Amino acid sequence: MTDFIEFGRTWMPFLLEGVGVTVGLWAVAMVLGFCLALVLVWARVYASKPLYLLATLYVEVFRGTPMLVQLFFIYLGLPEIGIVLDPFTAAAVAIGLNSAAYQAEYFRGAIQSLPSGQMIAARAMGMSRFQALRDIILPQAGRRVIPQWSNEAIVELKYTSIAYAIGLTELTSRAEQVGYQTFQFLEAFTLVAIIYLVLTGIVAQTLDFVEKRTRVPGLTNSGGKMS
Amino acid sequence: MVFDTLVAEFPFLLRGLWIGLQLLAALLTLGFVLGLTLSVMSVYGHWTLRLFTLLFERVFRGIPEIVLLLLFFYGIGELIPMSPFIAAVIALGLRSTAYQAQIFRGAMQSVDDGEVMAARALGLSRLATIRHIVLPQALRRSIGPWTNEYSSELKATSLAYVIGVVELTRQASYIVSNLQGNTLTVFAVVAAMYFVVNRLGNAGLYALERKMAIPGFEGRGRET
Amino acid sequence: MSDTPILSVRNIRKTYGGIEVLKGVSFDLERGQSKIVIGPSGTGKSTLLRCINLLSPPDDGSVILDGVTVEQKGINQLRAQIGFVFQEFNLFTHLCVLDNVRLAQRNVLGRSRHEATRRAMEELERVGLADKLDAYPAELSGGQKQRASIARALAMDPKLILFDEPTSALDPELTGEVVQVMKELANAGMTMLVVSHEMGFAKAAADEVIFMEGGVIVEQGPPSTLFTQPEHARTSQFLQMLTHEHHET
Amino acid sequence: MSDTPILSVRNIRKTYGGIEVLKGVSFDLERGQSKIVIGPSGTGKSTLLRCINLLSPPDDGSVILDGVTVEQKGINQLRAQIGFVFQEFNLFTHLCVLDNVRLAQRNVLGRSRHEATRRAMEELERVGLADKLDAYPAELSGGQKQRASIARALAMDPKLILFDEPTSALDPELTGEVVQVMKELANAGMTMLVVSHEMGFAKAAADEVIFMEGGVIVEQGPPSTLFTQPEHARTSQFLQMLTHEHHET
Amino acid sequence: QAQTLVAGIEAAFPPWAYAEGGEYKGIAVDAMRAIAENQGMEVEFRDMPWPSLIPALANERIDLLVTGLNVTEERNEVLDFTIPWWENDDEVMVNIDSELNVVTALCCGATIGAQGGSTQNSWVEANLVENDAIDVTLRSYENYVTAIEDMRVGRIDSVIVSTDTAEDFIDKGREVRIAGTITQGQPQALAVSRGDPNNILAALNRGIMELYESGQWQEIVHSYAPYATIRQIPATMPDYVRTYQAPIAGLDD
Ligand SMILES: Nc1ncnc2c1ncn2[C@@H]1O[C@H](COP(=O)(O)OP(=O)(O)OP(=O)(O)O)[C@@H](O)[C@H]1O
Ligand SMILES: Nc1ncnc2c1ncn2[C@@H]1O[C@H](COP(=O)(O)OP(=O)(O)OP(=O)(O)O)[C@@H](O)[C@H]1O
Ligand SMILES: [Mg+2]
Ligand SMILES: [Mg+2]
Repeated sequence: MTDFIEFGRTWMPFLLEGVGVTVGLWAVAMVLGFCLALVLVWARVYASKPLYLLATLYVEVFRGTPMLVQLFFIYLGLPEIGIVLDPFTAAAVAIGLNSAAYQAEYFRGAIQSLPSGQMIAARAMGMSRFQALRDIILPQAGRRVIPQWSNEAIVELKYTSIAYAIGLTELTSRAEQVGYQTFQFLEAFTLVAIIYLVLTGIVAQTLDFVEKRTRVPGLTNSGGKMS
Repeated sequence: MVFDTLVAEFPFLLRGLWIGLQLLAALLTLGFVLGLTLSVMSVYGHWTLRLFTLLFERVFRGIPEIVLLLLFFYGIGELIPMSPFIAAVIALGLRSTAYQAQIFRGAMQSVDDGEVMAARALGLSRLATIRHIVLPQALRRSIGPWTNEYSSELKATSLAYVIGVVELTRQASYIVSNLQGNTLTVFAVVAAMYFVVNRLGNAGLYALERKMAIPGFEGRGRET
Repeated sequence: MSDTPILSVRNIRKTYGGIEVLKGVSFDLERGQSKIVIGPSGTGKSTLLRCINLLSPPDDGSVILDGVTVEQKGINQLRAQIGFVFQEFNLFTHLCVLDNVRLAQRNVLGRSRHEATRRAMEELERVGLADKLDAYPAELSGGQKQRASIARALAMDPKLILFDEPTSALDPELTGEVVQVMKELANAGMTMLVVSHEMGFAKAAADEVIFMEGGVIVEQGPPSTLFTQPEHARTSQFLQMLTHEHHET
Repeated sequence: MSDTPILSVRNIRKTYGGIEVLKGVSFDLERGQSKIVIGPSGTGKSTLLRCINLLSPPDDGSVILDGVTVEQKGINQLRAQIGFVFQEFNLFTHLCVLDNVRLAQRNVLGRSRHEATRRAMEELERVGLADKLDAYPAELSGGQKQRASIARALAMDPKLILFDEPTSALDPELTGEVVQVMKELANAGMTMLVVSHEMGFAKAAADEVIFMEGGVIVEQGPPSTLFTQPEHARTSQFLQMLTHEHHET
Repeated sequence: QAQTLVAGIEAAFPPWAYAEGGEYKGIAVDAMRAIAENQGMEVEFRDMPWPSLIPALANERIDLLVTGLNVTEERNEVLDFTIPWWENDDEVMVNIDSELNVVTALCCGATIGAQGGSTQNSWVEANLVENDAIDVTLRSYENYVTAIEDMRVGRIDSVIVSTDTAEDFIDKGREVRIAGTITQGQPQALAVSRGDPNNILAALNRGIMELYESGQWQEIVHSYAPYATIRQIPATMPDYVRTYQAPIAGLDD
């Protein structure tokens, strides 16, 4: 145990230097994924058949193939058609595009759990489909989706480690490097696991807080009570 | 040359896929059973149970899967010896439990309060209400989000290689290293294989979703 | 045994978010008696019904059903004996009409599938929904939903029924029919507590009328007395509206 | 201009899952006219209202509003002119009462925050909900929800209002008040189509009564004629119930 | 009953260890088989990634490491090395059409790629990056193959890999060339857990020597790398390695 603490003392600073890249990649990818997911979910739930099929194809391709492959195509394949992205951009775009597919499915699930009367009432008042989505459907679906969406936020935080494949040193790769240097792989990974636990803990805690804060008064089921 | 190698190695890619699929089926099943239990506990349980589910969820979603695999295989495996495959099923299965629990929790919380109240008013016990009113609706609503879990775990099976389970991705990396390159071509083939499996599984899940659909909710086919 | 009231509500209080909705409500219901509760919107009528079977547990006061204090322990058995027709219907959205009516019969009363179906059919025919057995709640009109929810409660053969505005979504013909059903139940000795402003029922079958306002019972008495010689000015003012409308006919 | 009817419904048909719910319904509504629709439960009254502003697009037939055929193109502008009070209220669950009433004013009519609030307050006061501005739908009683939904429709200052059972959840006093509001609207020249079995309103403010059954209009005419000398046996049978109840008073 | 050894390999490291047609192959694999046979032991191979091999060794899930394992000071702290059977230099790889030479490829604003955690990576770090006079950027990749691909795209200028790997690349027809060699004399050996708990170090050392002396070693090496220069065994044995202090198990007893 004391060995481990000593090990941590030596290497933690080096590992922590990777937090910036990890969190940076994550933030860019989540935002990109979120925006794109909104478009996708709109196409999947409300748009015409061709757009629906297109969005479905997108979701299936990006969920259906390994993210590493997507990353390689963006990083090593795009240059063949003249698009050369720097590693950070390539990784953020790859993770973001991938995440969009997953986020879109979570949103779709939440939207389709809403009673249809809500959309009907909004439309009856003359709101456009877009307005109804923005002001009625998304705020309600958004509340419902938080627990599920938090999965994506957390998974993505750890998925940023694939950026190592194209030469970005973030958290996980640093742990691996420490492992190679010291041959104390388990210890190095345990250290990095602690960092991830803290990061994902912050994300989960924040989302829990948002979930509680945005809870609609009077709806008891979200509080887990049952009289 | 790439293609000759790919053709020659294809049976091994298939074998890798088969191992991945077995792992997938096992870990999803474990995750489903435990995840459902955990989600019920987290919505309706005593506060101690809720705290437990919270901790479980934080830990198993937060720790990188590679670390989980190493910890189970080398840490717990030290006390209770288990094969790499079993260790992978348990480590990835518990991880999936945490994710699936969140999916089910979200869906359960979206069930209408009034219906829960009506069930209780008719004398249904808490458990019966959960079983007959909450879960049938929540599980229906979980199918869509659950396709995410299926897709993401399908590919997460490749992580099991860290403790020596040689599945599809590892078989592919054999080919890449033998060729000293052609990464894109080889991985495109692997991607296609994953794609097919993912598509088949999700097609089944979406068919189930449509089959189980009940009138009265927002979604495709609405005319307004 | 028939001396003790079947339902005894003692000094019930209920607060929602700092606002006291029920401010100490007490009354008794004898076996076979029908009471009707009237009063302005937002007065706590639905809350009162929900407090009786602890769907909203009262903050204070007690409810005694057939000599037994209603409390969390054993509540399921007690609730099975108390029918409840919700103002908002609360049908189970994932079950068709028939299954809505069968579920609790099977699960709580342990009736066989066949027996539950028979009782369900009986009640659904009584409310005129026999042709909608396979429809899901979202496919029903307002009145159809309300009738399904009444059938669901009646099929449980409860000792006591709490009706919350059971005819609000019904056209006059159906209102007449449902009131007829309720009269029959009353005559057959069923005990009922009904929130309703349906004069037809009040006149013909209610033994007593409770007028509630602002979380308290302002006045109660037999319809003949209460409707014609109310004690309180507020009661007569409220009643005026009831009768006023009818006078126009 | 005032010669052409403001609303003209032509031969509307609507089928749900193989069952024809509306079997060719036609009628006109003149500017400033109020018509009331009565008829048994499940007859297609709510469906008819939903067809008028294409919430459920009719399978056949057409709707002409103020000389313009109602079709998907430009539907939002048309709908903003057609108020709709739902039988099921359909309040926006995530918004408080005030925001429920303000939302469409702001994003459809483009009113300023201040103006929208002013109109919202006006209507909420009118229906007696000024003390529930910050309450969410799940915290409202049945009658409060219904009143909020009426205020929401009125605050849009529509040309035409479709009311679906607007007093079903209200006690007689409030019913009286809401009927009063509707009478005022009618007198102020508002055009209205009301599904309701509220005789008070029919007698006092309806220019015509439409009796529907089984997806067709059986008979229509001014209340004085229709209520006293209905042409069809079915109509008089249905009306008997309406009057029957009232005779008991 | 012969003792069965479980040998951990990372089978993505041709020509030393790789998988083809469902079987493990390579110089290290074949040599280990021969050594085992020679010493009357059974051997089976288990493929795992690096981060798992060390814990596996510690937990006795495997008995020894048989992979392109460089002898280094840090590793000496955790492992016991057999006598080295190979020596490696590092090669500076550039694109086939690149104008860079061994000097320009490693200075003056060049971006150099290497596999993260490798000895090449450490060397660049210690000798180039930390020297302020030389302006280079180091990019560490999870796998050197990707580094080479990235160089083909043109994002980086050179990649440093071991001699065997470099030769294998050229052998496989990749469009890269060796701009120059960094002489390292980096010994490679097999390794067992520290303290040799299974008492196999002596047998391994004996086996290696016998393999070499019988000429079988040369055969195996040349069957995978026809042009490789065979080094004398034992190759350079750094002083800091515990198991290289006399008496060396299996050789000196
Ligand atoms: N969950 C809740 N949270 C906060 N306030 C509530 C809640 N439920 C009801 N109330 C408030 O309690 C009061 C009484 O409501 P209740 O539903 O009992 O009225 P009611 O007499 O049934 O009225 P109505 O005739 O309109 O149905 C109302 O003012 C309502 O706003
Ligand atoms: N979405 C739907 N799918 C299938 N059937 C439907 C649907 N909506 C309505 N119906 C059916 O259409 C018929 C007419 O319904 P509608 O709601 O128009 O009746 P209504 O006249 O308003 O009755 P009420 O007075 O009970 O509200 C009913 O028999 C109902 O079951
Ligand atoms: Mg009420
Ligand atoms: Mg209706």
